[in-house]
Amino acid sequence: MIGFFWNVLLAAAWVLMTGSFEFLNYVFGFAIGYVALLLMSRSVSAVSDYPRRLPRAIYFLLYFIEELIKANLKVAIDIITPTFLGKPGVISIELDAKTNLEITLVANIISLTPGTLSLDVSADKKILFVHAMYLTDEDQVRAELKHLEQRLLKVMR
Amino acid sequence: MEIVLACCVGILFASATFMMLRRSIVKLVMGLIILSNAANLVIFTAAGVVHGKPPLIDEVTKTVVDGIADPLPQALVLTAIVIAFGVLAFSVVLIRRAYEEVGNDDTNQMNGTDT
Amino acid sequence: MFVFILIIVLLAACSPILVPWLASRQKVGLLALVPACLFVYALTTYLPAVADGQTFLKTTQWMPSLGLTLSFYIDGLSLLFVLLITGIGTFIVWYASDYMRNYPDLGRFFLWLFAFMAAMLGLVTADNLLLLFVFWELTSITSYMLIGFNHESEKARKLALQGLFVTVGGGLLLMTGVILLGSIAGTLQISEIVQQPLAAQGSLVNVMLILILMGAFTKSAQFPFHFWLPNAMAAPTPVSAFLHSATMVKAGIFLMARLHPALGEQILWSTLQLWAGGITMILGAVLAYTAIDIKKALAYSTVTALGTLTFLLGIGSQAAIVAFVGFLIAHSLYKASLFMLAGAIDHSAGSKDLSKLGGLKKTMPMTFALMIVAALSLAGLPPLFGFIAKELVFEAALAANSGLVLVAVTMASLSVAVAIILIIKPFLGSDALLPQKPHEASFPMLVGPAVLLSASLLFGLWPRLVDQGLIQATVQAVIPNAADFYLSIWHGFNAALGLSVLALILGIVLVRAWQPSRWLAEKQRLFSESVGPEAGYFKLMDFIVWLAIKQTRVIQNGRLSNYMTVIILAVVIPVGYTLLTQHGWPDLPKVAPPNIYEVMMVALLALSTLFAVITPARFASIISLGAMGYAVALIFVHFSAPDLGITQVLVETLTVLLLVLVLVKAPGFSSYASRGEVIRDAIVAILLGVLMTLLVLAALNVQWAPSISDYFIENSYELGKGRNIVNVILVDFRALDTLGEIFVLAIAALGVYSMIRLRKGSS
Amino acid sequence: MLELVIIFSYISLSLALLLAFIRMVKGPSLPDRVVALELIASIVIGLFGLNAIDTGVSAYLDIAIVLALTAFLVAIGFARFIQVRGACDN
Amino acid sequence: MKKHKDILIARNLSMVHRHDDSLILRTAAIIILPLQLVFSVFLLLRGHDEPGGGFIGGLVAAGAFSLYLFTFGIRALNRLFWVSPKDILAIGLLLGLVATVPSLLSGQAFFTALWLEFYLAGTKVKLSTVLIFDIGVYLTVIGTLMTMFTAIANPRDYRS
Amino acid sequence: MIIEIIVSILIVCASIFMVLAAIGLLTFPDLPTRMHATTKSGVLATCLVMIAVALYFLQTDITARVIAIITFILITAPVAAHAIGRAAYFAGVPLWPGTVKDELGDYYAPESSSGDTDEDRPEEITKDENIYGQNKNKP
Amino acid sequence: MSNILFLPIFISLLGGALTLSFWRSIRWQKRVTLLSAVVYLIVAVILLLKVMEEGYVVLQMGDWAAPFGITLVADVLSATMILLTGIVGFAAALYSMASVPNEHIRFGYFSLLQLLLAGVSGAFLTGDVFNLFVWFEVMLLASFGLLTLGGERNQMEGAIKYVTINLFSSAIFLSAIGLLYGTTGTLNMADLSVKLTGVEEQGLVNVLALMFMVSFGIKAGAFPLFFWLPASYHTPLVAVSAVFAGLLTKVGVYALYRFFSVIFIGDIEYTHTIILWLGILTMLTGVLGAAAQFEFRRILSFHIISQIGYMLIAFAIFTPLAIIGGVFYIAHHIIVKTNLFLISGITYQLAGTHELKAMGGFYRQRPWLALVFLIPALSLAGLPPLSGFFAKYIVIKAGVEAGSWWAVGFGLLVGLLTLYSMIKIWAEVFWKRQPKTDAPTDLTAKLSLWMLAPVVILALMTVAIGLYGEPLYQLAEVAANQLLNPQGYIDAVLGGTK
Ligand code: NA
Ligand code: NA
Repeated sequence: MIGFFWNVLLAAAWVLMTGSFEFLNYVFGFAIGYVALLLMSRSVSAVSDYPRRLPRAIYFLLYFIEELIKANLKVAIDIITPTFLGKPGVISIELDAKTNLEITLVANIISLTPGTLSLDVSADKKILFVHAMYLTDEDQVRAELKHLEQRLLKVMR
Repeated sequence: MEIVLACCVGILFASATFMMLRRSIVKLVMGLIILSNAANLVIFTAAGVVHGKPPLIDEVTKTVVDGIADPLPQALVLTAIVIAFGVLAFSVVLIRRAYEEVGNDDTNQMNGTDT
Repeated sequence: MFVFILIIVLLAACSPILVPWLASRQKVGLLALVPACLFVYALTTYLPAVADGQTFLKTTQWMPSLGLTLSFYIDGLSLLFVLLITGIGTFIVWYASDYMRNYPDLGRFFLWLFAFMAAMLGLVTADNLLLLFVFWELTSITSYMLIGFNHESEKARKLALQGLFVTVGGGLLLMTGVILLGSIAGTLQISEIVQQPLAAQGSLVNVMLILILMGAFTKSAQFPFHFWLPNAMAAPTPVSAFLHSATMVKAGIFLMARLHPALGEQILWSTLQLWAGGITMILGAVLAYTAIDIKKALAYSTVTALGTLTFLLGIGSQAAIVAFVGFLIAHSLYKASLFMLAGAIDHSAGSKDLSKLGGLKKTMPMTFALMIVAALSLAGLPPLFGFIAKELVFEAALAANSGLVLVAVTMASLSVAVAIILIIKPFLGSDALLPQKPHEASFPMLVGPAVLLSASLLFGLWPRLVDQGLIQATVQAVIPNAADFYLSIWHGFNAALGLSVLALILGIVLVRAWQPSRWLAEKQRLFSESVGPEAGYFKLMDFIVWLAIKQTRVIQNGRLSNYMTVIILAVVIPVGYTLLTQHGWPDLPKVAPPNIYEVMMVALLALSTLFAVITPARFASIISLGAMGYAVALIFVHFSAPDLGITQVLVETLTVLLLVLVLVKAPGFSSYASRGEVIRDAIVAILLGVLMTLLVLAALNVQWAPSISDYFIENSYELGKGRNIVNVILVDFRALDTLGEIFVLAIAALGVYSMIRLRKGSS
Repeated sequence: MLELVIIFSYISLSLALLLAFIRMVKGPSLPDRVVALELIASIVIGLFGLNAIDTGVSAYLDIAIVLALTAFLVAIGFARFIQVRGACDN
Repeated sequence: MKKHKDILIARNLSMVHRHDDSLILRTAAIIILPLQLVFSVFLLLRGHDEPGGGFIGGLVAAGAFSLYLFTFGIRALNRLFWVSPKDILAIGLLLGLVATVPSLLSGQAFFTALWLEFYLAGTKVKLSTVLIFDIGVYLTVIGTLMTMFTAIANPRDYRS
Repeated sequence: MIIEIIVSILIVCASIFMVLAAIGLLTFPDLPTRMHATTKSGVLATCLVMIAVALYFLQTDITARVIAIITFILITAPVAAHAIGRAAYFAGVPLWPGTVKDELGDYYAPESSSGDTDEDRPEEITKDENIYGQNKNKP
Repeated sequence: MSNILFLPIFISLLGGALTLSFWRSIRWQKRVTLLSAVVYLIVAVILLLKVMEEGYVVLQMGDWAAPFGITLVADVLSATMILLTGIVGFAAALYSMASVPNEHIRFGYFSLLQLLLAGVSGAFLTGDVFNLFVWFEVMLLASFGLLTLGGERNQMEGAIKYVTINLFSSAIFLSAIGLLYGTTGTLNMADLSVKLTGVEEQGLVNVLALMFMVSFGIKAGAFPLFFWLPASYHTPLVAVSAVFAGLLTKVGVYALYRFFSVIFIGDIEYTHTIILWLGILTMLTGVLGAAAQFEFRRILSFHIISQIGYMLIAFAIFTPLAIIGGVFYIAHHIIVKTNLFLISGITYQLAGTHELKAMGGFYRQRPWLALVFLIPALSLAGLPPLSGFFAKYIVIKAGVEAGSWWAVGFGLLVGLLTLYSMIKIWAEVFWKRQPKTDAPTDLTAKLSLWMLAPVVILALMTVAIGLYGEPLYQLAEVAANQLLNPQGYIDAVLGGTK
C-alpha cells in the first residue's frame, strides 16, 4: 500500500513539475514513478515488493474482469431462458486468507463474481460460506473459488 | 413536460393528504414526507423547467449558455428540502414517542388534550 | 374634582393596610371622616357658587386621539350627586365600621367600597362621555366585588355575576351608543353636547338613542333588566344601602338626566323612558308589596323609585323635572335610611323575613322610631320631604295625561302599603321566635338614618333650604332655561292632594289585604324562573354554556383526521372557488411535450408514491418512498438541478435510515377506516391534488414580470466569486435563508434528542 | 448514432426501473424489496451517467459519486434492522 | 424441502445472536469511512464552483458516521467522537454566526462577504467569510445528524 | 468517431445488462438468486456506463471521478449484498425449495443436521424481547 | 443601511447557539439567557426609537441590493412587534429561571426558547417572502421542541396535532411561494407589491392571496383552522405556554397584516371581506370554546382564538382607525395573555392543578396575586381603564364608523363572553373556598421572586397602557398610516436600486 501511495505521489509531482494537467500526463507520470520505485525497491524495504505486486494486481484485475463477464453472460443466459437453470445452495470454503482485510477482499470478490455470493464467515475466520447458484458440480465451484482466492492473495502478499 | 409534472404534483399532494387523513400515525408521517416533496415540486415546476442546462458557470469561459435553468427556485427547493428533513426527523421521533406514551397508533385515541 | 377622586382612590388603596390597623383600635369609623370632609367641602365651596348659577369645568388631556379627556364638570346635577355620594357615603362608612365588625377581610371591603365611591364620583362629575363610561364600568366591577363580598358562598358569586353581566352588557351597548353620539355630535364633551338639542334625526340617531337607553336601563334596573337589583341584595347591607339605593343604580338616571338637554326632545328617547319607567314603577311596586324579605321589599321599592325617575324624565316637562329632582333627593334620603335600618334589624334579630319578625318595638325603640319616619317619607306623608316629592310627581303626571296619573297613583298606593308593612310587621305584634336575641342597634348604625331622616324632615318643613339652591341649579342643569319655581309643603286643596289622599286610602286597604304568603312568594319565584326576564337571563346563560359545549364537542373533537379534513377543505373550497370563478380553468401551457423517458421518470415517481400509499406493509412503504426520492432526484437532474439531485439523494437515504432506526420500535400500519371513510378521504385528497395541479398550470401560463434570477446569473462569478450559482445564492445572495436553515436543523436535533432522552422518571 | 443509442438506453433503463419497481411491489419479503431498491439506485446511477453524456454536463457525475457512496447505506441500515426485528414486514 | 425458516427455528434460534457482527462488513466499513469523509470535505470545499457545498458535504459525512453506527454500534461511535455531537452542532452554529460579523468591521451590512485571495504554491486560494459560513453549515449538519442518531439508536440494538 | 462507437457499444451493453438484472430480479425464485442477478449485472452495467462517460469526455478530472465511482461501487455493492443476504438468511427468509445444500445451517446446528425438529425450542422467538435478551449472552 | 436591524435576530440566534454550547452548565445557560434577553430588549427599544424617527429602517443583508438579496425592513409595526417580543422574551426568561426544571434546561430548554424568539424576530423583520418561510420554520420547530420537552403523554398527543396541522400550513405556504415566484419572478415583498399592481389576471392574484391567507390563518389560529391551538397550548411548561400564547399566533396575524397591506391590495373588497368573516367566526368559536372549558390554561387558550378574531376584524375593516385598533389590540393582547399564562403557572405551582374545580381560596390566601390576576383578566375582558378597554373601544369605534355592524355586534358579544370566562376563573380560583383534596396544598407557600417579577411587571404595563395609552396610540397611528400607504415601504426597500 505504501508503495502505491508513493507511486501516486510521484505521479502528482511529475504533473506539477511539467505543468501539464492532461490525463495522459498523469499516466506517464505514474509510469515514471513506477520505474523509479522499481529501481529503489532493492534498497528500500518498505517498497521492496511493490514493483512485483503492481503487475500482478493488473493481471488479476484483467482476470477478474474476464471472469466477471463470463459469469455475467452465464447468468444472462439463464435470465433470458424462461426456465430457471440454477441449482442453488450454500457451500463452505476453507479460507487461506488470514487477516480481516484479506478475508473481506476475498469475500467481496466472490460476491462480485456472478453465481456466487458470500454469506458469512465463521467465528474462527476459517470458513467462508458462499451461496452459489450453479451447484451442478460442487467441487468445480469450490476449485474455482479457491483459485480466485489464491490469485488475490498473491497480489496481497 | 411541465404539464406532466403538474399532474405529478397533484398526485403527490393527493397521496400526501390521503395519508395524513389516516388514523395510523405511521401513515401520517409518511404523508408528511410526500407532502414536502410535493411542495418542493411545485416550486420547481411553477418556475418552468429546462433540460440539460444547469446553472453552472463555465470554468474556462466564465459565461453561461443561453436559457440556463433558473437557479433561484433550485436554491429555494434546496433550503426547503433541508428544512423538511429537520422537520421530518422531528416528526418521526414524535410519532414514535407518542406511540410509546399512548400505547396505540390511532390518532383518534390521542384526543385527551382537546376537550 | 379630580382631587376628590384621587383622595378616595388613595384611601381605597390604603384600606387593606389602614383598616386592620384601625380595627385593632376599634376606630374604623374614623374612615368616615374622609367622605365627610369632602361633603363639607363640596357643600361650602361649590354649593353657593352653583346655586348662583355658576359651573365649574376643568379639563386635562388623557388620550386626546380618542377624544378622551379628564374633564370634570360641576353643575347642579353633578353637585347634587356628589353631595349624595359623599354625604350618604359618610354614614355608610360609619355604619359599616360597626355592622361589618366581625367580617373577615374588612380591609378589602373598604378597598372596594372606596374604589366604588371614587368611581361613582367620577361618573357623576365627568364631562367627557368616554370618561363617564370608564367610571361607569368601574362602578360595575367594584359593585361586583361588593355584591360578591361573601365570595365563599356560591349563591353570592352567582348573583354577583348576574349583576355584573347585566350591567356590563348594558355598558357595552352604552359604549357603542357613546361612540355614535360622539360621531353624531362631533365631540365627546358633555358640556358641549348639551349646549343645544341634538338636531340630527334618522335611524342612526335612533340606534344611538336605544343603545344609550339600554345602558342606562340596565344600570338603573329598568324593566326588563330589573331582576338583577333584588338579587344584588346578596351584598352586605351597607353595600345595598349605598350602591343599590342611593348611588350606583341612579347612574343610569343620572346619565339620562345629563343628556336630557341634548336628547330630551327626541320622541323615541322620551317614549322609551315613559314606557320603561311606567312599567318598572308598577312592577317594582307590586313586587315590593308581595316580597316577604325586608331587603327584597326595599330593593323592589327602589326599582319602583328608579322607574318613577325614568318616568319623570320621559314626561320631560319642567314640572316633571322638578319632581324628578325632588323625588331623587327624597328617595336617596329615606331609602338609604330604610336599608340601614333593615340592616340593623337583620344584624340584631338575625332575620330579614317579614313573616317571621315581630315585636321588636320593645327591644329596638330607636330603630322603631326612625323606621316610622323613614316609612312615612316612603309613603309620601307630610311633613317629610317625601311628601313634597310625591306631590310634585302627581302634579307632573296631572299636567301630562290621565294614563300617567293612574300609573303614579298605583305606584304611590303600593308604596304606602309597603311603608306601613315595614312599620307594622317587624316592630308591632307579638314577639316572634327569632334566630337570636334582638338588641338595640348601636350608635354608628343609627346615626346615619337619624341624620338623613332629619334632613328629610327639615327639607319637608322648610323646602326653601333646598329649592332655590340645589334643586333650582339641578333643574337648570337638566332644562337649561327653566323658569323659577318654589317648593312648599302646602299647596292648598288641589288635585295632587286628592290623589295623595286616594293613594293613602288605597295603601291602607292594601295593608289590610297583605298576607305573608309563602305560596305567593313561591308562585312569584316560579314565575320569574320560568318566563320572566330573569328566567330569560338564566336561560341565556344556560344556552351559552350548552352551545359552547356542543360547539366544542363538534369542532374540537380530538380527531386529527377530522381536523385535517376541515383544514384541507378550507384550502380547497375558497381557493378552488376563487380560481374557477375569477380566473377560470387554466389553459394548458404551451410547453414541449414530454418524451418517453421523462414520462417513465414521472411514472416511477407517481407509482412509487401510490404504492407507498396503498401498501399495507410499513417497510414496503418506506422503501417505496426511497424509490420516490430517487425518482424526484432523477427529475431534478434531468431538469438541470444537480445540487438538488445530490441533496435529494442524500436526504432520501438518510431519511430512510432514520425511519429504519426510529420505527424499529414503532407500530405497523393499522387500518382503522371503513370503506366509506376511505372513499371520503380519497375524495378530499383528490380534490386538493386536482387543485394544486390546476394552480401549477395556471402559474405556468402567466409571467407578470421577468425573474430576478438574471441578476444572480450575471453576477455570481463577478461578485459572488463562485461558479455554482445555486451555491452562491445559498451562501451569499440569500445566506440569511441558509443561516435560518441550519438553525432549523439544530433545533430539530435538540428536539429529537430531548424527546428520546428526557422522559418521565429518567434522569 | 449516439443520440439513438442514448434514447435506446434511456428507454431500456426506464424499463429496468419499472421491472425493479415491480419486484419492490411484489416483495414478498423485506430484503427482496431492499434489493430492488438497491437495483433502482444502480439504475439511477447509470441514468446520471447517461444524462452526463446526453447533455455534456459533467456535474451530473458528482451525483453518481454521492449515490455510489451512500445508496448502500440503506441496505446496511435495513440489514441491521432485519437482524434486530426479522425480515417480516408488519 | 421443509421451509427454511422452520428448520432454522427448529435448529437453533440464537445462532444469529451468537454471531451478529459481520467481519466483512466491519472491515469494509473501516475502508469506506475515510473515503466518505475525505469525499465530504472535497464536496464542501469545491461547493462554491461545482455541485456540493457545506450541506451536501455534511450529509455525506453524516452518512459515513451512520455507516459506522450501523456497523460498530453506538458505543463505538461515541468513542469515535472525542467531542459530543452537540458540541459539533454548537460550533457549527457559532461559525455560521461568526461569518456574518467581519463585514461590520469594514462598515458594511451583516453577511457581506469578505474575500482573501492569494496564490499558494501556484494554486489560487480563496479564503472568505463565505467559506467559514459553509464550514459552519457542514459542521451543523454533521452535528445535527449525529445528535439525532446517537439519541435514537438504542444501545441494545446498536452496540459494539 | 471510434470513441463514439465504443461509447455506444458500452452504453448498449450496459443497458442490456441492466435490463437483464431487472428481469433476473423479477424472475429468479428466491432472494439469494435474485441478488446474484442484481449485484453483479447491476454493478457491471453501471461500470460500463461510467467507462463510457470517461471515454466520452476524455478529461482528467472526469476520468478521475469515473474511477472513483467505479471504485466506490465495487467496494460498496458486494458489502451491501453481503449484509442483506446474511441478514435475510439469518432472519429466516425462505430459500427456494430447489436449494440443494445449506452448509451454513449445518455449521450452526451440527447436532441436528438431518433437519429434524426440536419441539422444545420454538417458543423462544415468540417475543422480540427474547432476541434482545439473548444478545447479552453473546460469547 | 442599519445593521441594528439584524441584531434582534442575531442576539437570539447567538443566545441559542451559546446556550447550546454551554449545554453542560445550567448556570451559564441561565446567565446567557438573561443577558441576551436584556440586550434584546435594549436593542428593541433603540430600534423602535430609530423607526419612529426615520419611518422605515432597512438593511440589505450582505449588501445585495433589493430585490436580489434578502432585505430586512422595519416599519413601526415591525419595530413594535420586536419590542413586544423583547418584553415577552424577557418576562419568560425571568419566569423560567426558577420555574423550569433542571432536566429541561439540560435538554436544551433555553436554546429552544431563544431560537423561538429568533424565529419570531426574523418573521417580524424580514421583507422577503421565502425568508419569512424560513423564520416560520425556525419558530415552528423551536415551538415543537418546547412543546414536547418533558415527554409526557398529553404533550405528545397535543404535539401530534400541532405538528401535523402546522406542517400542512407550511406546505401550503411553500407552494404559494413557489406559485408566486413562478408568476412574478421575485420574492421581495416590496417588489411583489410593485409587480402585482395592475396585473390583468387579478383573479389569479386573489387565488394566491387566499392560499397565503389560509396558511397564515392556520398559524394565527383563525376559524376553522385553529384546532391545533387548544389541543396543545395547555400542555407544555407554563413559561412556554406564555410565550406561545403571547407571540406565536401573533406572527400569523402579523403576516396577514403585512401581506394584505403591502402585497395583495389589488382587490381589497374581496380579500378583506373574507378576512372579516374569518375574524367574526374566529371570535365566536373561540369565546364559546372557552365557555365550555374548566381548565385554567384551556380557557386562556381558547381566548387566544377569540382575541385573534378581534385583530382580524380590525384589519379587515381596513380604515386607519381600525388598523390603529388592530395594532393596539395586538400589543395589549401580547402583554396580557402572556401574563395570564404566567399567572396560571403560579396558581399551578401553589394549587398543583389547572382544573378550576379543584382550585380555590386564592383571594383569601393570596390577595396580591388576586390583584395581579384581576388586572390582566379584566383588561382582557376590555374593562376600563385597562389596556384592553382602549383596544376594544378603538376597534368597535372603527367598526361603527365604517358601518360594519356585524363586526360591532359580535365584537360586543364576544367582549361580554370574555368577561364571563375571566369571571369564571376569578370566581372559581380566587373567590371560591379551596376545595378539600386528598393532597392538601399550601397556597401560602413561598414563591420565587423570579416568577413574581415578570407577572408584576406585565401587570404594571397593562395598567400603564390603560392610564397612559396615548403613546401607544400614536405608535399605532403611525403604524396604521404606514400600512395603509405601502408606497413608503416600497420606496424604503427598493429605493436606491434601479
Ligand atoms: Na450469478
Ligand atoms: Na410562470
